Amino acid sequence: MEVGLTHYLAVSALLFCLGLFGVLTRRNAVAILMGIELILNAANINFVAFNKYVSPGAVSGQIFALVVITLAACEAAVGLALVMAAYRGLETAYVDEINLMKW
Amino acid sequence: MLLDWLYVAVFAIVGLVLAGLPLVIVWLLAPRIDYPQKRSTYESGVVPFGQAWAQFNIRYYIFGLVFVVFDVEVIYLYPWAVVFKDLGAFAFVEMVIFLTILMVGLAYAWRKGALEWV
Amino acid sequence: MGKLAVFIILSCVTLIPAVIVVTSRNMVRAALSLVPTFLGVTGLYVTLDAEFVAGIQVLIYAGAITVLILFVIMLTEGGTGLRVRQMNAQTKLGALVAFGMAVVLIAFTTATRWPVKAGTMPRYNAAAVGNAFLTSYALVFEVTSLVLLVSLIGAIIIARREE
Amino acid sequence: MNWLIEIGKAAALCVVVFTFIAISVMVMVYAERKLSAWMQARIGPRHVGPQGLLQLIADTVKLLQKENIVPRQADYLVFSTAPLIVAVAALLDYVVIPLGKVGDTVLIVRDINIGVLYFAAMASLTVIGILTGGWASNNKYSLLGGLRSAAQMVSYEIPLGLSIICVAMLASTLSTVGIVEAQRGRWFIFQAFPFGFFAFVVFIIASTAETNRVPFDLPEAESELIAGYQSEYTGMRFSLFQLGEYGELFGMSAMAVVMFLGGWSGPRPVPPLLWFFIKTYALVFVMIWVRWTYPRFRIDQLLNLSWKFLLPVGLVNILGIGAWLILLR
Repeated sequence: MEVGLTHYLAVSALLFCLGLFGVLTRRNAVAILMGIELILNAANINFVAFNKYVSPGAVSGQIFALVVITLAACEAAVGLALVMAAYRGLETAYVDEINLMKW
Repeated sequence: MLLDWLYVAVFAIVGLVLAGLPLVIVWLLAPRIDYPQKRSTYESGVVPFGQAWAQFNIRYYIFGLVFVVFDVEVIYLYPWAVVFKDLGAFAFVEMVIFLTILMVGLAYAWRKGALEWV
Repeated sequence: MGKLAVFIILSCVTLIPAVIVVTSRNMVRAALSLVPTFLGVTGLYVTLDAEFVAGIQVLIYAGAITVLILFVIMLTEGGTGLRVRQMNAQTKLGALVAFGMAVVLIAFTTATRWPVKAGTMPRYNAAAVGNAFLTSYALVFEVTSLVLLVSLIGAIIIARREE
Repeated sequence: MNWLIEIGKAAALCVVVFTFIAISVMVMVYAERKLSAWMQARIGPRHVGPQGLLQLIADTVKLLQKENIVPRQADYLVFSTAPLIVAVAALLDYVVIPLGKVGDTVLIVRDINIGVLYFAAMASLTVIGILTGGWASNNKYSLLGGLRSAAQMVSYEIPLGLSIICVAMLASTLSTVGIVEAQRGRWFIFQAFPFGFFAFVVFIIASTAETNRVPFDLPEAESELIAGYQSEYTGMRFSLFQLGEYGELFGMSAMAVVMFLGGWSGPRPVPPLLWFFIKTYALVFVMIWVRWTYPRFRIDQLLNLSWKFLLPVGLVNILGIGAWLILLR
């Protein structure tokens, strides 16, 4: 059997859903961010796979992947800064305990 | 190209095995005599107290953060450097703009004292 | 055959540690499991002829973002978080949603007829990416630096607010 | 079938490279002990074998018989993975280092297209091993050493990357073999004067810091942190850390030779392979020399040097080389 576009899309879908599971069920904010990283990786696999199978010869998909990696880095930096700030203020990194605005 | 990376993968796997091998030899050769003092944490001879896993120092994070941003900047320089000679002055101007914007960030971090270890 | 075997191995290297990432109670182990996941994705990029992106994936994800995450875990969690519940009340619901999503996505991708074209990718990947970045995607390139600047400033302000 | 043969070849090469690293690490440890003794007017190892040459074998055998102690409160799994990460990351560096040329064949494991980027990426994996190793020991000194080490290594990764980019600009390629061949006329250290030289200096300083050596050895600072992230490691696990560290030292020196000092090239009668080793060991000697000459930095000085000096210098270097390439060619 030849490895085709669908194979990559399936792996990416599974990775996406694992990330989604992490985001939905984790209590720790850092763990949620890790789930988001998995989701972004899944998206990147899609970009690069479409690049190869749908528009070979150009590198637009890879450019997109690079931009997504950049954004992932920025997201991690800002998101983790928020976690640090929350931990300093509220002494917890668990999202269900950060409920000051719920009142 | 795939072949290059096949070598890399084999290197990683065989490397793990080879690095693990001495540990197996040690497991076969070395004595195993266990008593509580041996497996206690080493704190210069003083009886250890508390867990080490309770640290708090935000400065490490700040440096990690600045590092991530500049590391991402560096990845954009790689493809630019490769095609620089072909594209010439135009690419140079683009990179000057790119770097200037990031230098503002560096200047900001510097000014705000984010790069100080106090 | 060889390609399929490589693909299956890489998928396992990607997905099995990812399961540990989302389920482990020990946060450092979860973060450490991100590394094989990222390296597996790197391998997938290589099989997709995206050598440059693969290098960047190792450099940024495995070398930088993982380190940042480990920093934050070590600085906030006070270690493992082993004594604390790590899953929230909607674990079963979350699993159901994720599983349903997986079924839908895979059904969708296999059912669609993608406009697949045959062709070869450029041989010197880094040069191709550089050319594209500096000509057709010049605006993206410059805007990226703005995004980086803004996130740097924002993150510094947030992290240092109380000093 | 072809694939299987290639895999077999790769595995054999891996064993060869690993043995090479192990032996060269032993040589470097011996050299370090002898040179430090010489610089301090001592004698150094001399009892085992002629001039103490067999001391290395004795040490290895001794280490193989040492018990592997895991502290009671440590995280066993992470504790045992960390040294493996460090050793394998150092091993992976060697894939792209070209050692010389015999006839028309270049002695290199694989000439990967993105060679130097690959090198930087693999070198950056070491941080994870050190950080988690320090954490897993559940020792205050270890954790502090691990965090410091990580902060230091990530800080110096940026200047390291910037000087690699200077080389990529001059050579217009990322492949290590391509870089050596682009230096046929003139070594990069002498090109675009003075920027090539500055890039070399930045690379050497940053690689000293990346390998956690004096004057940048705060993470290990035996007088403050009792060897930092390594303090709970014994026997072979400890040696794996040492292997990774010295392996990285040799790898970084070799990379500096490849990128700035013309790799294997040199006047005729001496074979290229020998030239390469002469240059690399000369750099290793310089690093050992520095170690036994200078005192340790303070952490604020160390971070200042990276962020407030090397980073701006690196950026100016890139602009300088860019202007030089445009105006003078």
